[in-house]
Amino acid sequence: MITTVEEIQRSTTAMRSGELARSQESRETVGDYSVPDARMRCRDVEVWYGDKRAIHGVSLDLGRNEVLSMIGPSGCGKSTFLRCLNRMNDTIDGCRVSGSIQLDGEEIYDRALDPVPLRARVGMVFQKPNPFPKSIYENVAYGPRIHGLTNNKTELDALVETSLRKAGLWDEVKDRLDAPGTGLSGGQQQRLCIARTIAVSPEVILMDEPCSALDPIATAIIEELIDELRANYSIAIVTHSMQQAARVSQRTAYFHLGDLIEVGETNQIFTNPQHRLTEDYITGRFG
Amino acid sequence: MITTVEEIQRSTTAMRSGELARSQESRETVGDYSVPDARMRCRDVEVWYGDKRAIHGVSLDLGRNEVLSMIGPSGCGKSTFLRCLNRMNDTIDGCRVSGSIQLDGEEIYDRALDPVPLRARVGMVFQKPNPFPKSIYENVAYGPRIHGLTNNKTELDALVETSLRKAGLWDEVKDRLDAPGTGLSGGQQQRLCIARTIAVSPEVILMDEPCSALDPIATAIIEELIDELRANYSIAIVTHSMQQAARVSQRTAYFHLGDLIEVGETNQIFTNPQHRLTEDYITGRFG
Amino acid sequence: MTDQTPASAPNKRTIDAVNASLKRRRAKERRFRRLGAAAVALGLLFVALLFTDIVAKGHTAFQQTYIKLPVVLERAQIDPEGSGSAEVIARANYLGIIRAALRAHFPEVTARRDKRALYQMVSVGAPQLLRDQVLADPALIGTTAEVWLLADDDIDMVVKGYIDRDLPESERRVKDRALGWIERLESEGRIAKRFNTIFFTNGTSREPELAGIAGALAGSFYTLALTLLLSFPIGVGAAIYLEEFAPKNRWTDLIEVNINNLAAVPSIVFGLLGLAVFIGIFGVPRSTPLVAALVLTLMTLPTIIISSRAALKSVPPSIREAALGVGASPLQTQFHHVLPLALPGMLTGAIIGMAQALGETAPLLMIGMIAFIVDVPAGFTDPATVLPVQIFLWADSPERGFVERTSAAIMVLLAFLILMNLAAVLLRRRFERRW
Amino acid sequence: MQDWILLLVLLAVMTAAYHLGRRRAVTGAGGPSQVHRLHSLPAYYGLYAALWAGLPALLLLALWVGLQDQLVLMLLQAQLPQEMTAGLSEGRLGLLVNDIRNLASGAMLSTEITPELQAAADQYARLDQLGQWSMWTAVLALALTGGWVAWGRTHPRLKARNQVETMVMAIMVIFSSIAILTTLGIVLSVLFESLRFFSMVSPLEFFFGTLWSPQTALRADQVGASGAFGAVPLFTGTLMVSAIAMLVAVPIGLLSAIYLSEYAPRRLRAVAKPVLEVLAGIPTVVYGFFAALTVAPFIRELGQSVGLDVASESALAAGLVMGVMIIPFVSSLSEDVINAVPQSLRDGSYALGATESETIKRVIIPAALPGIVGGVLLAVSRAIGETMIVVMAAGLAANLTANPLDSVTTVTVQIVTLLTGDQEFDSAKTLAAFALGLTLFAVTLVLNVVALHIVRKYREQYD
Amino acid sequence: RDSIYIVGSSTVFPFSTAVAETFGRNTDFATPKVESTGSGGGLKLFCAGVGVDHPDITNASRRMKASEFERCQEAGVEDITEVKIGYDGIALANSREAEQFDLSLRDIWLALAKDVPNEAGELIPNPYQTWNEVNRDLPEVAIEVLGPPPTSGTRDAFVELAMEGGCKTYDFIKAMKKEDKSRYKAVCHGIREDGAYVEAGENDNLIVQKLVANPDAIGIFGFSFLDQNADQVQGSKVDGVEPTFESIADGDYPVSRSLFFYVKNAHVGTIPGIEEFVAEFTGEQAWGPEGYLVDKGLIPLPDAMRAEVASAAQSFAPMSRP
Ligand SMILES: Nc1ncnc2c1ncn2[C@@H]1O[C@H](COP(=O)(O)OP(=O)(O)OP(=O)(O)O)[C@@H](O)[C@H]1O
Ligand SMILES: Nc1ncnc2c1ncn2[C@@H]1O[C@H](COP(=O)(O)OP(=O)(O)OP(=O)(O)O)[C@@H](O)[C@H]1O
Ligand SMILES: [Mg+2]
Ligand SMILES: [Mg+2]
Ligand SMILES: O=P([O-])([O-])[O-]
Repeated sequence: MITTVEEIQRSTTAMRSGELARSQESRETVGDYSVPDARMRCRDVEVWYGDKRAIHGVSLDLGRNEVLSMIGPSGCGKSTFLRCLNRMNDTIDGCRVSGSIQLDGEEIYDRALDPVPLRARVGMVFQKPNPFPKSIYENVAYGPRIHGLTNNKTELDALVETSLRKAGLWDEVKDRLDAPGTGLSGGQQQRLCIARTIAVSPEVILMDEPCSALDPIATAIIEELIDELRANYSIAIVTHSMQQAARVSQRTAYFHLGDLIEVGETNQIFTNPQHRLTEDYITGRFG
Repeated sequence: MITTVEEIQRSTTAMRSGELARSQESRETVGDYSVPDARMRCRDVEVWYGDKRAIHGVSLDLGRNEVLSMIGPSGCGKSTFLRCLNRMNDTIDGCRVSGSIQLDGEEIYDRALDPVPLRARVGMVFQKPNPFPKSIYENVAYGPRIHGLTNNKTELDALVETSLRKAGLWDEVKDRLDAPGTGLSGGQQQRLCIARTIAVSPEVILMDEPCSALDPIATAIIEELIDELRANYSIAIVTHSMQQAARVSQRTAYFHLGDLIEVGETNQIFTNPQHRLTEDYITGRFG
Repeated sequence: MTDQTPASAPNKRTIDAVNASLKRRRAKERRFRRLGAAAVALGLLFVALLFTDIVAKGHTAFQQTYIKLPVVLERAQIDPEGSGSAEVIARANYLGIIRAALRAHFPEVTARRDKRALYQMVSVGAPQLLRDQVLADPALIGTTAEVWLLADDDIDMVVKGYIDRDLPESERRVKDRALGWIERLESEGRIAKRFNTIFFTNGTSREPELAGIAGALAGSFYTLALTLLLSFPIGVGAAIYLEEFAPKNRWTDLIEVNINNLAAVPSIVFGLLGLAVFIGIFGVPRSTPLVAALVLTLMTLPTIIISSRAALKSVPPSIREAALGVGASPLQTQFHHVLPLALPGMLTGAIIGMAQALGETAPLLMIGMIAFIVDVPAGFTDPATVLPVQIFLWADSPERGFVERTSAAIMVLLAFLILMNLAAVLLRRRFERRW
Repeated sequence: MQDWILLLVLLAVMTAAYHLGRRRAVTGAGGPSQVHRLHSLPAYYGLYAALWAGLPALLLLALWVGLQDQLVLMLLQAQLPQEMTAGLSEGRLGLLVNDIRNLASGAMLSTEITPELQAAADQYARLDQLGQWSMWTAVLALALTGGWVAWGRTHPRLKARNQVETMVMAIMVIFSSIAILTTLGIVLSVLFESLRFFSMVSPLEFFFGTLWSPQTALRADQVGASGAFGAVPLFTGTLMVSAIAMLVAVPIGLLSAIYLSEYAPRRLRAVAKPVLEVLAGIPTVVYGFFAALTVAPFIRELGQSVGLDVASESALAAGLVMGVMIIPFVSSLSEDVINAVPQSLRDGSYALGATESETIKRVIIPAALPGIVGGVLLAVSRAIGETMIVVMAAGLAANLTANPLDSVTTVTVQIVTLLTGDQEFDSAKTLAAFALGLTLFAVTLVLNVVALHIVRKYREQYD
Repeated sequence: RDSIYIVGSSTVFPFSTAVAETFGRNTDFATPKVESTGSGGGLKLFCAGVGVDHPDITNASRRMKASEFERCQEAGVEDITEVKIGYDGIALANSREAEQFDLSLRDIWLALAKDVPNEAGELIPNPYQTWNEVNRDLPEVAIEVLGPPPTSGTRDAFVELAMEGGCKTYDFIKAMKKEDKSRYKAVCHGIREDGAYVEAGENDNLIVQKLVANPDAIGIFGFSFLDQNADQVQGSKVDGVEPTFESIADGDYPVSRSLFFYVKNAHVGTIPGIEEFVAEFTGEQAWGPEGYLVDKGLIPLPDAMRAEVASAAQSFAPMSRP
């Protein structure tokens, strides 16, 4: 085993840093990044943190009723890219985004565009669970409340319950809905954040490693949820588990040091990657 | 697939809540929880959050030069138990711990015991990465500094570098050691926290899902690190990945709703679990 | 999954609900934002208003009227033996010399009453200033020098236009004959406004033209320096202990309530306390920066403690855990990690606490600071007043000349305040961060 | 002057102790490469020695400086020739000694210099000198002893960090207890006079009477009303003025805080915050003049133009201006805590499609609530304690009224006017100030208990 | 201590400080420290004892009370020199923009008293709202008087001199004095509380400013402020006499009170400069009709009295029990 790891370590070292110097220009993406009738359409997206470029001209589409998974080594820019899709990067000081990102044909970085309805349509589950310092109930009810999705308390109660149920958290918290969301365990917080997001039924859901703190059973529930949601919505999910990517997604995108290296049918990516980097990453699979 | 998930969901629902009512007494642990010449020895540990009991009389040993993995559904008390082992629960308002926990025969909850050297000996990687809002360098250098582990700047630099290298982060950050640790990606932060912990070379290392945000390659590096550390130290690791548990640990403990259900040789647990709950959990494996 | 819920019912789309209410919400948002901007603008407007008011009233005090007269400095009168010794020169009768100069310039004034009025054109402090001038330049002795003599405050007020020359004589403090003299001197170019150095170098005085801010400024400096030195470390130390280390129980609740309550104690009561304890029991001398600083320390402590505790509370617990996790002691955790993050809030507490201390008069009333002290204090135990007290006393003085000086003193106080805050504000900005 | 030099010398001794202690620890461990064998960081051994060298000596120095004068004078008095001191009371003896001191320091004298006086003055100078020298010796000796003891105890297994931290903790505990002692002092310094007051005026009248007119005869030959001491109008007046002030300060302050931390460009924030803080430092006399001469006439004219009868002194004018004064208490403190709310919470809310204002109102403010309440409480406290503005703009008439256009007075104002007016310490008039102080203390205490409970209830701990 | 320590009345403070300053300037003694504590507060400090920590001199805008004298005696402050320094006129003034008032003491009382007699000679709550209701010759202006609060010494003096003076002009009330003294006091000293009398603070400059802003109002304050602000406010005639130096000095102007300072004889000769200070204060160049204190607004004593007081003061003749 040690030799394998050492080899990998060497190769990642090369991947992670050695190529940094020459990767200052964006590379060609292997595979067809576009889909017909895309829900979201990104073209030549670049993201800068100060004067550090984190995403190098990525073009990628998210189709209707599809689950797109994004994989890639830690720090390659998956979260950064994901956060572009609902303009969450606006909140980071010194973060600039260029290129074109469209939702249903509408430019989301348009000055005239209001990010509020955009974010209501494009929901997000963050990598680090961030429950509000409120009760569990209030955490979930918050979104529906501000958007006025329910007409009365009963409906809201029902919505909170279904959301928590779908996230597989209901049974654990049903008798302490008034307890603070911050007093939950790591995995519980993660599921709470998922419940919070689906409670507003966004059309596109961005999930940044939604199952990272979950046990296999809870993971299964979330994956089941994703599968169910796909019927109506589009979902982009960042994951480090290639099995998970294989299980839930139709298309997979492989990121590397800020570049989108390859994108294609999930099956094809995992069985027959085209790019050497993709292959290296996939075959070094451990998870 | 759906049927499977539904079944599992039903069973977990039962597991997670239905049994809560009758599980008020601690159950017998299956398997031998003690090891000869244990590094840490826990007996009848109970943890309460306010009047909610999160750990029900758990007894468990952590041997020398062994890696013990703790598995169990989300919210079952793994983190809580782990945090007892270096008295991190002291910082939570309303959290009480009873029972006996010994490190090398010394009662760590003894009033006379100074938790500070204890925590230097028993290091911890938290579930949610929590880098200091300082530079990357300072994050790692902090521990060695306060413990006086190095004699001069050169040694400290070297220590920081080795720690970061061991955590597989060096190449990504070596030219921005002055950048704030909070500006790293999720996985980078996690590795930074690992580097920070190993920089003080604790004798026992507690890791709460150290690879949850890591890609397979980074995971491999950390697992390799764990393996390497085992030569001198004792390690307890919480993980949701049973493959990971199988790969890195010698013994595995299965927690369930605050009880330690079963503990034994990792091999044996994964191939031949004794308790029905353990078996349910293992066989429902998805990860 | 059989139950149909709003979350999975595609016919009731969220975006429709959002769009339906968006205009309203956006309008609310805009209103809120404008309200915020308006609040800031209003606050700034108040500052601007107060500043312009003060500056408009006070800027004239930085100028002072002087009268230029040929002064005969006969050797026989000043230094008859020609010894050149400063002691002898200092003892000469400069008042007589000045009066002679006035008489010489207005030979037509002969009546005793008129002469008295004439002499009152120059300040009672003028002889001393003349003496200093001669002492500084003994070569003047034996010559007739054109000397700028300090004018009396009434003359100053006329020249500055604060006394209306067109009013009937009975309604004016400066009578017609004095006005005539002034006009004559003005036409001869013998009256001028010059920069008022006296205001910055002198202690207080009952004569507006001789009154200066130096004493109060020094008093305020000593007092505030000591107050800061005592209250900031004590306040921060107490806050850290109470917030981070003290067991959480009824006792500490009581202490917390108690500290909040101390903030509501009228400041004069702190004066009573200071009088009883510091002066009565410990024998600290009255009217000194030392006792003032002790009282003001007690007064500002609650402000600093409360704001420091709020700042400590807002540091996320995960930072503490991280530090404790690598084996830092609780104190190291505080000093290395929590304190730097909480420092901005603590500094804010210090800034407003010290601002309050700088502007406070009521408690000083009880400890003898409302006093007439001419000498500029040189230490913590010299009798002194402070700026707000000086302002209070001048504002309460009948002489018209003190009106502008009051405003000028306020300007000095504000300058002091701004300088004092500047350091803290810069420091605060360095430590501010979001996470 | 001498004391300052001694202080500097002491600091130098502490520095030396630090280095020596540190060095000894390092050598004891076996050299710089072996410091890991030490229980604590070398610096802690240094601090340990420095604190031992410094703290007791500093304490002694403080005590000595406080007592030296008295000691020297006592010695001097004991040594004065009998004929000089015979039959002198303590006060007169003090005056005599004062003469001697003036002579010794070369100041002007009011009496002739007799030989005895001169001798005494010389003796005084000698004693003083002696005192100085013994102070130096004692303080330095103690410092060196302390340092030496600590140095002697230094060995690698000494828990230096724990020792130092215990000392620091002890210091912090002492600091915390200052607040308690202050309270104790305040209560004690008003309690006895209050009791005397209540023996003259029935508490019933004081707490429930609605007429306040503390006019009692000052001289025996002077005729005067017996005075009325019903404190109710004062409390309602306080309530009204503070309420008006809070109506100004809380919205403006809180909105400013929100705008500055959430919306404003950085530059504006960097400038506006300190500028607003200046409002807290403008002397209250200035506000008083502003309220009385600008705001009050304005309100009066405004009122008259709509046919309202407005007193030229009104609670409204005072309250408004006071509100302006306390804006920074709310704005700056709130701004700090709002700023400290982690960004991840904002992100969480934005990601659900909340607007900024919704995020602020529903997530940030609740999370920052304890700090905001702290700021508001401070502002209320300041409003309750303010006098000058009220005296100048609201008058001093104790009207029991709910009309903000009337003239009112507040508890604090009455305390101040009673204590600074022509006092007489055995009449109910002056004693009333103490009773008012005590009552106000009790009332605000109750209010604070309530506030604490409310904050506890709504506190939301993040992270 | 090498400087004189003076405490006491805020009314005497401007005069005392003027003397202190001149004394400091013209002699080699240190300038005295003068604290403004109010007459009562000053006497309390003064009577606390003999010794360096206690003040040497206290100023008062009224005579020392018997009880205060007792307190002094008890504390060993036995010999005290009383020095009457002059008078302080209490002016009733209004803005120059308005008409000058010509008031009688009775007008003042009727306008400001709590209860006033009606035609039947019964006391009723004060019904007067405008000045011409009080006296037909006065202008038809609402009664609004800015005056000192009950806590101040000026108020005491005003009530005693002006109010009681007006009150006494009713015989039936004067008769009351013998029968029911406390009722007499209540009637003569009670000031109305319905808003016509506005209790303003002790800052006389502020009152002047308020009068300028509000020409309908009358203010009550010390004569020196009237003197300094003659271009803005005018003093009302009282009983036909305008407040001027001369009228107050002659005693024609009815609302004026005496000012004092008290010297602790035990300190004379030990605290340097007390004799010289008292000499300065009681010298013609200071308190004489042409002295600098007059410029500061002090109303001098009559010539004969000045000479008498000065010689008594400079020989430190102890006062007797008041
Ligand atoms: N601070 C707290 N206050 C109250 N309850 C808590 C707190 N922290 C954890 N709990 C509860 O205690 C139980 C155990 O939590 P713990 O964090 O140990 O779970 P875990 O096994 O680590 O789960 P996960 O895998 O999701 O991290 C959970 O039910 C959780 O809700
Ligand atoms: N706020 C920030 N400021 C500066 N640099 C940042 C910031 N956030 C991320 N980066 C950098 O941008 C790069 C991409 O980060 P990103 O968070 O998108 O990675 P990721 O693919 O999500 O990684 P992970 O799997 O570890 O979460 C990393 O090199 C990271 O260090
Ligand atoms: Mg990420
Ligand atoms: Mg956990
Ligand atoms: O301060 P007074 O006693 O003169 O009012």
